[in-house]
Amino acid sequence: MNDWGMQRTALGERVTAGQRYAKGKIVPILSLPAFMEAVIRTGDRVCLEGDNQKQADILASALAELDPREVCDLHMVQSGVVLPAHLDVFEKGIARRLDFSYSGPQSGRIARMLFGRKIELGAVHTYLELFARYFIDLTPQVALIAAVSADKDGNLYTGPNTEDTPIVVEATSYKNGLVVAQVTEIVDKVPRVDIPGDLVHFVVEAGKPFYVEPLFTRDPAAITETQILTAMLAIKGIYAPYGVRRLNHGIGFNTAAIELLLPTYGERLGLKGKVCTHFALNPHPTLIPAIESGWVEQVHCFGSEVGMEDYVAARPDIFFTGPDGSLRSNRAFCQMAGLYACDMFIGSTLQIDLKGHSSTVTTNRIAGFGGAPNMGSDPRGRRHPSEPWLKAGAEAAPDSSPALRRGRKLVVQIGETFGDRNVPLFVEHLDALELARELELDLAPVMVYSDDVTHIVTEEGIANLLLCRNSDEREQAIRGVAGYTDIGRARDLKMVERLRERGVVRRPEDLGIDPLDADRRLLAARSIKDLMLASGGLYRPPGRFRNW
Amino acid sequence: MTTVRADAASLSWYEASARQRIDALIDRGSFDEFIGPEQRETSPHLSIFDLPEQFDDGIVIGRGHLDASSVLVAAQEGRFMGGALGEVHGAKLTGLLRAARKLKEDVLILFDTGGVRLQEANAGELAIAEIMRAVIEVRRAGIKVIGLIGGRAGCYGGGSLIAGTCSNLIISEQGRISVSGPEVIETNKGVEEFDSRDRALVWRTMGGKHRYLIGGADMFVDDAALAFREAAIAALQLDRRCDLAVLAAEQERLERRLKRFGHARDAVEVWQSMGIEKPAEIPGLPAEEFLRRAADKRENADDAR
Amino acid sequence: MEKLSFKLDAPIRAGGSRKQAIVGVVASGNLEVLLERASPSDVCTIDVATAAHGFGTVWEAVLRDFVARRAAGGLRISVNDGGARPDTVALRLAQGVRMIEEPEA
Amino acid sequence: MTLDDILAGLFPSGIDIKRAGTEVAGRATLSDAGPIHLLGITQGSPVGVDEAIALARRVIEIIKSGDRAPILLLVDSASQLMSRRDELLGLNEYLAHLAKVLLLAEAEGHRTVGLLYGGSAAGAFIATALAAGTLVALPTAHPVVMDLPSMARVTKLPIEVLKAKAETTPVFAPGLDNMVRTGGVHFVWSEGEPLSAQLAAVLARPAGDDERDRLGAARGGRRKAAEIADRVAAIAMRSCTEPHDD
Repeated sequence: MNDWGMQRTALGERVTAGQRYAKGKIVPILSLPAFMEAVIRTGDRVCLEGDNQKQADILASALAELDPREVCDLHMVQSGVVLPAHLDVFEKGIARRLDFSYSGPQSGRIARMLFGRKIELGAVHTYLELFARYFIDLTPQVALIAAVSADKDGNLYTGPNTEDTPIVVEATSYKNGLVVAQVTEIVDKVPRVDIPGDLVHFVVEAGKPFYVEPLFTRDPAAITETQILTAMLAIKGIYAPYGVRRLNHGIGFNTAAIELLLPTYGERLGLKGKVCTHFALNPHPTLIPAIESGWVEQVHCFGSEVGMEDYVAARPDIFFTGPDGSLRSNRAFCQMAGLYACDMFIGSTLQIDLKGHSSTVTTNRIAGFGGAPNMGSDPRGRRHPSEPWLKAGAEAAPDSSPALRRGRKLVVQIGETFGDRNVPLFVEHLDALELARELELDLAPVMVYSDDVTHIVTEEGIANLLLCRNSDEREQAIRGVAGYTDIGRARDLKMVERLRERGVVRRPEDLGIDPLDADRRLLAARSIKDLMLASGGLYRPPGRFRNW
Repeated sequence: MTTVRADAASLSWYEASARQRIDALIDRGSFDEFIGPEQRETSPHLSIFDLPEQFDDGIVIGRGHLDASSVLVAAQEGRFMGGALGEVHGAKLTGLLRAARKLKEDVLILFDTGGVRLQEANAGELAIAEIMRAVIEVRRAGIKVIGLIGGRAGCYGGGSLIAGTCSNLIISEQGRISVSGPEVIETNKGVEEFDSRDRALVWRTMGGKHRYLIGGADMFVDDAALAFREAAIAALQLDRRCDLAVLAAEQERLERRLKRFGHARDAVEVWQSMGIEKPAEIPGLPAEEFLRRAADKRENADDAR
Repeated sequence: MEKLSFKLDAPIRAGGSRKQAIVGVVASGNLEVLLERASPSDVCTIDVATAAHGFGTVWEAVLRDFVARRAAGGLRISVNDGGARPDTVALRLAQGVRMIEEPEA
Repeated sequence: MTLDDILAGLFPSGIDIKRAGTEVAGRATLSDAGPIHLLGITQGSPVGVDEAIALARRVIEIIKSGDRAPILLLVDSASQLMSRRDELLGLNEYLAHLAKVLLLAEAEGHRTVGLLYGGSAAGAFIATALAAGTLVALPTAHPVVMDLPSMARVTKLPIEVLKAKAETTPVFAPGLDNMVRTGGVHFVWSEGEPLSAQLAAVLARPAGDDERDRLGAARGGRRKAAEIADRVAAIAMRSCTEPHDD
């Protein structure tokens, strides 16, 4: 007779083991080390919550303090490898295998450890892929998550930074996995139930908030004239003609410039209500002026942003908020929205090759993907039409039958031809290829594939790759906006001029834009202080961004 | 008399270059530069360090009209070597002040400086001493020396001492006045003494609002060139001396400050003991509301500077 | 510092009557450009002092495009560069030409 | 030389001096004529708001006395006190105030002579020694505007490289010789000669305009400052079409 409840039995054993250190569901912080050793078993698949924003930092440290003689060979399945403790568990031999999505600040160390074979890599995923695999073949046996508060029954309030928590809990708890939450405090009644207590086995009162990185704050003071020029080109050359209303922005300064130009330059072009009305976007502080001047109708968020909590709570017509009034973010749903409900993704990158592949990998760094490849890709399963989607599809295949023609999502790469320290944006070969060779990866870590990208915007102009009919045209269109980089200077001048006549390459003057008009005075806010004032004092930026 | 308005609408003082500030401050088209960039009077010392030079060595000096009165103007460029004073930079200002004394023309100094330029530290230090002496000599001749502070580099080091000799100081929230910079204090005394990355701390300790409240500056303006211009016009109307009575009054003023606030650990405590309502809100307030709360509570340095 | 000098044919003569113009500041990633009148009117001379070594060919490409596109004939241009990127260089040069063409006050 | 040795050498007929912490203040009689006021900051101590205001108070009292007697300012200090409290309270005003009252004293007829016998640095140096009408130094003095380790940190150059550069120019490196060559110190006294006579010689010189930039030019340590300042003044005078009568 088969035992169909072995997982449930195993969960029961873990819960019993954990209860020795708990009072009901509450684990005192002083008992955390012993508790962790009791509930985590050698070989477990563990999801440690943490992405590019929030971190279950107390539980991460506790995990890294386990004795590898007692617990080892863990398989970590987690969105972000961000905190030093995330890699300490491998350094100390507690964990062995890793499947992840984003590494950010640990990108250098993770590369060194991969080279040193300290980590057995499953794969680098996008967020959405990793979430998907939680339900298929990477289901966690233990999830270590973070919330703002809990009641004694384990009901959790995750607050504005809900982010990954619901999907992690869903995948773990309903499949006989153990869910342990760190919370700032235990309360009698949580402000709203984000995670039902039935799904949560234990709660640790950390006594301090979980760590959140203000990743999406861009100081308008640092936006350059060249970035403003690229923003003007994007607005006038792409947003306007395609009528892009539903979109996602990356986190770079170019897109921050776009957000800040909407109420000024965009207004002057008469685009209000015609573009940028619906976003899948974190609450970017630089979006405040556009929201305040009535450009934006709705924003759904992957996560929150430090300091934006009160502002978001005061704008429930724009943001998704709970009955307690604060933001409800959800990374999985927002990724889905970005993939299927947006007509455009626009973001910056570090390298673009002659085919149009782009990557944020530089030698010796593995930053992971996060969500950008999902945002920056054409969803082949999309079936609903929209004006920009149809127009892009028509440009790509003008001769095909309209009723059978797929539309295209606009995937726009925007940047200056030279980045920090004069490093060129355009390269012959992506560093990602070299990295893949050295690490013996099957795939080079490409952020946006050539066949997904539709436009490249630099201060030199816009290359519309939808209009290119062969690989030569594509290469020359890219060279045509590559400026004074080696790639740009090697362009075929005549061919680029022909492409320009066809509108494949459009220079600022072709769009009626004088580069000399790219002035910081066009920005609706020129400092973090301006953003704070524009929010009516509701935006409370972290200390490091203040100059008052 | 009709006011000649400068073309200054919406120009941020903090962001503007030295030349843009002068253009916005002075009556349109009235500026006459002395030893302009075409003279190429660059620092003779930067090449020792293989560092780039600037044709005006980071300071623009000359004469212009402010609301139709002739004034001598000096503007430091805070982005070139942090606006730091070197030999040529300093001597241009010294010469301007010496001329002011002879010509009896008021002087505006648009500060934007980290202090002494370390690649020519001795020359810079002496320039500061010479400038301070020249300021006092100018003031004793009945001429006003007005400092305007609101640039990126702030007004640090020796620059802050020069500011301390001026007859009148106009400051914006962005302006900072301090002898030792945040990084210098942190490097020498540790992060416990001063966390230079805590920018809110930097501003509340050294920034324009605090300086205005304790009497370290006389006029508080928005970060807009036009606001600086209007304040400068107003400051030119004031009568300011530099004699025993004034400095004895300053002695009293500074002694009183030590008695009142000498035990405070933080600016908010200082503001609290001044009787400012809701002192913790001060950094976030727009200028108008700040001025309302500061009125009658702030320490006044008129006739005691 | 690296010093570069160029004497380029400049088909479009600089307009306006100002004797000189200056834009930009010398800072990291930035530059100052001083423009003065000089003869002959179909030539532009450009002297560059740059903190970034080894970018001579990029400078030449930027400057050639500049004299071809903008009214730079009859100008003597002097540049102090703090390691600016080509886009910033091109922008400052264009701003300089615009400024020297502005009507005198 | 210790401070006591220096005072004994300066005033063989004795002095009346009070010491409070690192500050000294008092009076003495010059060998050939009248009284002289003494004050100073000693023991290489930093100058903060408390030190500056105490020294300034003493200077104001002297000016108020109306005796027009010379003031000898003895300086052996560190830099300004680097502290959050002092900056919170507006250290720049206190240091500038000290410099101002010293300059006022000179203008009101008191000769002010700074005697740098130890260290001094940065803002403290400007507010004390460099605010005197005449600055003299003993050979043991060691003024520092910017110390080489700090310079090395900021310029990212090794100290050895900085030392080599310092051989070629007096313009940046610390030390008395460099301060003399750039014109900051008028005279370096000889320890072998009677200090009283050397002081008498300084006091015998008439008070005059700031001549430090000229000294720097003459000594080859600061070649441009005086010329530039003169040129600016000349241009300003020449271009002044409508000088104010005031």
